[in-house]
Amino acid sequence: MSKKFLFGVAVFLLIMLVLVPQILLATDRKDLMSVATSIALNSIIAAGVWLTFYIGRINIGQGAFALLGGYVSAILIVHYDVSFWLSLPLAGLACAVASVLIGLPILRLRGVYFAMVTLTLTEVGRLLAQALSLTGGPKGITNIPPPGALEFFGLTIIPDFAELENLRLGYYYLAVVLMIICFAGMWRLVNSRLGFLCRSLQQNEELASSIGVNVTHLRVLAYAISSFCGGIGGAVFASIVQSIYPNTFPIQESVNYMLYCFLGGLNYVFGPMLGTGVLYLGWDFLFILGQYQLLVYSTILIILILFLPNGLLSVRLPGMKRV
Amino acid sequence: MEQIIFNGLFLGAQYALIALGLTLIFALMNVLNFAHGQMYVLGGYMTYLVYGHLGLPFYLGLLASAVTLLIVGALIEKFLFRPVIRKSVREESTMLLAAGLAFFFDAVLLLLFGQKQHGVPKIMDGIFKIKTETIRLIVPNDRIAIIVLAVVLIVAFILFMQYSKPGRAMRALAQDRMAAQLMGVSVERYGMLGFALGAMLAGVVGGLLVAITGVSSGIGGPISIKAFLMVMIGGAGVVPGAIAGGFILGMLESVGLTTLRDYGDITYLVIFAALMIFLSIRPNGLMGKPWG
Amino acid sequence: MSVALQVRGITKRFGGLLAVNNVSFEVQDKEILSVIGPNGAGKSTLFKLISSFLRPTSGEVLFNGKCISGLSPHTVARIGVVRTFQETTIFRHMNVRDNVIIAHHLRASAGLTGFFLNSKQAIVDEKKFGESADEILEFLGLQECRDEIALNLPHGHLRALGIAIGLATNPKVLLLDEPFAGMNHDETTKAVEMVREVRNRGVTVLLVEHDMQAVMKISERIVVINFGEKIAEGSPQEIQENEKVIEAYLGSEDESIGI
Amino acid sequence: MKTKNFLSLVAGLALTMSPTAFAANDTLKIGFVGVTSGAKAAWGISNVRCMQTRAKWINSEGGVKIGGKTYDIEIITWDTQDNTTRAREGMEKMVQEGIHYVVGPNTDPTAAAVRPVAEKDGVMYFPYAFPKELYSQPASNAVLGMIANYQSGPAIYKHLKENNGVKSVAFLAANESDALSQRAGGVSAAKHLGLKIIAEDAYQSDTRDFAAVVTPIVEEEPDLLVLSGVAGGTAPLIIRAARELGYEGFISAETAQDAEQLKEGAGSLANGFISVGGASTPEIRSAKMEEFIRRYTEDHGKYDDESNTKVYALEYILETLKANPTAIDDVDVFQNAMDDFEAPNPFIKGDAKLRYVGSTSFGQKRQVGVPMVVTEYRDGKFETLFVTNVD
Repeated sequence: MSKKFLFGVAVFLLIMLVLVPQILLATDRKDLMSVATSIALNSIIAAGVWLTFYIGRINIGQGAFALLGGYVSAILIVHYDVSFWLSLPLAGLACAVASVLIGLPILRLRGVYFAMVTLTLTEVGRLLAQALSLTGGPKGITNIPPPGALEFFGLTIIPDFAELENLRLGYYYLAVVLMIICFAGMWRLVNSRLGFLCRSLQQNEELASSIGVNVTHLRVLAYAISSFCGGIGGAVFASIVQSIYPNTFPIQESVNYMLYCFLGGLNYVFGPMLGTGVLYLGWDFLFILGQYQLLVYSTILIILILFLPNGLLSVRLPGMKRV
Repeated sequence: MEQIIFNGLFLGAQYALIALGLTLIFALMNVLNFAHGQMYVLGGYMTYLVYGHLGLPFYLGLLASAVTLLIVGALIEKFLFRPVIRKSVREESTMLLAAGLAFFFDAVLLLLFGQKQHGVPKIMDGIFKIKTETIRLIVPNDRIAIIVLAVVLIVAFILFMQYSKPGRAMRALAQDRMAAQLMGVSVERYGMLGFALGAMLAGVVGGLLVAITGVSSGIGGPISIKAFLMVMIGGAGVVPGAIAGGFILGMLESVGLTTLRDYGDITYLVIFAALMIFLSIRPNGLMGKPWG
Repeated sequence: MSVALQVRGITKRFGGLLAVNNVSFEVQDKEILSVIGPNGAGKSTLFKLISSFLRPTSGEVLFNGKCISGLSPHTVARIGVVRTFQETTIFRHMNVRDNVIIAHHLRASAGLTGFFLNSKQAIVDEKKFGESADEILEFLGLQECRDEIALNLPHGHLRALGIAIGLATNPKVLLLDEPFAGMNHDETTKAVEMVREVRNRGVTVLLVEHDMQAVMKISERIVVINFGEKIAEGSPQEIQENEKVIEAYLGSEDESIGI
Repeated sequence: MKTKNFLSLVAGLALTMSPTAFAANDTLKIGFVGVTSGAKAAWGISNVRCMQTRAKWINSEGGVKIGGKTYDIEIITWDTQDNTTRAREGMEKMVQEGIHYVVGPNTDPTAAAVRPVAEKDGVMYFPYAFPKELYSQPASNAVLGMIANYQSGPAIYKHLKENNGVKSVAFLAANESDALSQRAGGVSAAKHLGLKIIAEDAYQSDTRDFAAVVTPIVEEEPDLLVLSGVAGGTAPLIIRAARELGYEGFISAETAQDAEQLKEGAGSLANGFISVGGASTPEIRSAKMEEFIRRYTEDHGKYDDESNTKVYALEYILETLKANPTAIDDVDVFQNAMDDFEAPNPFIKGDAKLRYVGSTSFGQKRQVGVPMVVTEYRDGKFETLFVTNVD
């Protein structure tokens, strides 16, 4: 790790953990605080999608896992009185387990076939949530209480969110810390031999298996990590809006996650973060255009793709070390 | 039962038509055109304008839809898809472009035509009825006219692809890009033609179906997704596959809606879950070529 | 000499088509054995059967006396039977050295978690792989283009890279898929040398090949198949004189026996 | 035909770029958080247009006088895209803009999603979503902007049962949260009335050809077919399919419909279709309502019945503020005033009143009181079947 990189990380952490919240607090921009929270959470979910891209699969099914994560957490909290802090990893795990079961058969598919099956998965998730009674059917689950206190041996590590003076700030930190952990993990993964192996899958699965890579194992693992991210993001989202419905994460959202990855750049581990930030904020800023918001947004999107088809981060391509 | 089978066939013919254009574009350029549904909607509006609004004959409406989409498709291919395909490292980047286009069309359609659903006068009055002890079938005449037109279109398209020079060139291109290029098929020209044709098909279908189901600016996205499903069932990039996929989905819906209704609202859950299982077993659909 | 690989009555049926029919032969340890046959004879199916990329309809392949048919390709590679591909199958967007480094996967002593956490073992592995990759590249004459993106390599180098990838897995048996296809005379001569060198490192080599000239030069023994069946087996000398073989090759127009 | 829209596109772009033209009055910002794009755009767009038309009208007459001060009204709009996260952010944006009164959202999930923000940061919002917990204690900031289907449904069924001998009902809804919830509400109301439930069916919301969907229902020949939570665009498609297949019973819906769309989509087949109108039919309309419709048509093209409902939320907000000027930035005052608030209803002839209702359904007055006008479609127009009230 070069000094420059460490410096970059330090600056990033400083910005995300101190600068942004302080500026937003000072200027009293509550709305941007929650936009920033959404961006952080969406980038976690998109990071999962990005990882499946990294093993060469177009994933339009992340909404299903965000939904599953949201429901698992909501059900545990509302029906079983489980603490949010425990429900969060459990939501992620539930998604990972589900993704293994689903992934084993469907990860054999490639290209558009995989893309379409995952797209269908989003819809299956929605319809399933609607049909089951555990999930509250079409009425969803509402009135999810905010996260309680997290204590270890009487020591309060995280205060009760309900008593927070600034709930938004609480969620902001929660989301950003999760995002930092997520991307640190992703970065480590991609720059370890594991990432190397994922890349080998992306480029040629047959060759990878001929050099002894357990392709099935690896892609299921990647998919499980991906879904874990989706579940975590979904669970926090559900907690923030205190409700979850079958169509909280519709197909449109699944497509969005994919777009975030594309726009940021599929070859760059921080691509999904940048892509999410740009697209999400972009939409937000175009809010002033009223009914022309979508028109201008999509036009800009098309122009961006036209000139940077390999993602925003590809701008730095020449001078940068490949991830 | 007869009614259910006819409904399934009718739905299937519509679906098959919608899927044709999508699969053509996919076969030629490996582009999953997310904006297909929006092109369908644009076609629907063109017919609505010419036939419903201006009161000109229906076939002129269809012609307007066809021409508009042909031009739009060609322009999109030349100025958007071609440069992106040339510059992108990973083929999937075109999906982003297609999705951006879908948003763009959605926005434009909404601004130009409003959020309201529009319909046109029936192209034909009267109802065809068979009612005996064993058979009970009621079909409005305009539906029959539409299904006949649909079948004619499908057949014409197949004949065109099979026997015309451009059709053969495009098939060669779809089968083996490299070999086709070596044989002197211009990828640029036929890629553009294929894209334009695919868009045109979407438009014509939109125009055709506006007579039955109307048109509304927000329906493009869902239609694209439905078309994807059919294409997957039959196998991506294969024309007979798309037709088969369309009919299968139509029949599944029609039969499922009748037989599964006693178990609650699970028809579509069952269909989608079955589709996932089917594709896991047959990763390339019924007759698709592997891709990826 | 002991037997490295035994192919026993292997058969593969695709629907109604019998692609490989009851083929048996043995590969001796550290031998160079070629499988030849006219176009469409079932060579590549046989090749895939041996490397376990296809599951035989009946029959089996034994490696050191143990059955490897039906195992997944990566397990077979782990056991020591590794295949190469024809030229386009490389990690296209990685540089040459990375291609070879990653192929050291099987030699890794650290587990996936170890890699993720960058454990001491993983670091040691990484260093070892780098050294070994450099050595292999040097050995195959690729050291000059080690930083090139694989996609941009010229023909001949791509073959070498394929073999380098195979070698990096530390195979006991290396299966080469048409290693000389599309090469000119000089390139072939060089490649033949290369394959010999590989064998001299103690690797058993089984190759499937079109180029008769090269095959005759390099092989110690040859197995000939036609229409999915083995029609001859023996030294290059014997094969050249075999009536059935000549007939098989004369029967197909576009092939010359090349003697 | 849509040159007008095209022009307004250009004009609109120009407008958004230029700074606000009026500076004389203070500005009172009212928010709109709802869906104006995608498949459900129709719900929100009619909403937002009503607000804009009314605001423009008020401003052109010199603004609205609240507590001695005159305000120009500015409508701040936010498209939720029917997405919960975006909806919540929209509400945050409203909070940021210092807005305390918001109209929308238009669907159950988005309404639930804005609730935490609205309740915490003191925003009164007027959703067009039916979940009762939004309006019942401990929730206090949501006001149902229309008549819920569990209120109008029973009235229609009862009417048909008593006057037309309807005995059996089939329910049909889109396969999604809002519509299914409304179907459940309708079913329980019908059961309560002793009607026989023949079918509870659902269709995928992207369905365009309804022949396959309605065939099994038509074969069971129910006396009444209820389209639960049906969108304005979908209703004509279903009606046409059912009628063409030979269905002869009644068809009704508990959402406001659009005569124009019914006419284009189903023609004379839609005759006799019963729906809960937008609280205003020609018979009961006041001159002011006629004027509103004229202005709406001038600005946005065709007027629809849906908008009859949506004209009310803004009026309620303004009237309540006029009566309680301090509520302008204190929603507690607003809430306290709701129980006794009363003002003349400008959109209806006679001495109709604006007052909050909903005690029966929610245990507190958290619903705008509009007349429940049940209409019947005939040849391109809605005719009043009967008029009644909630509570």
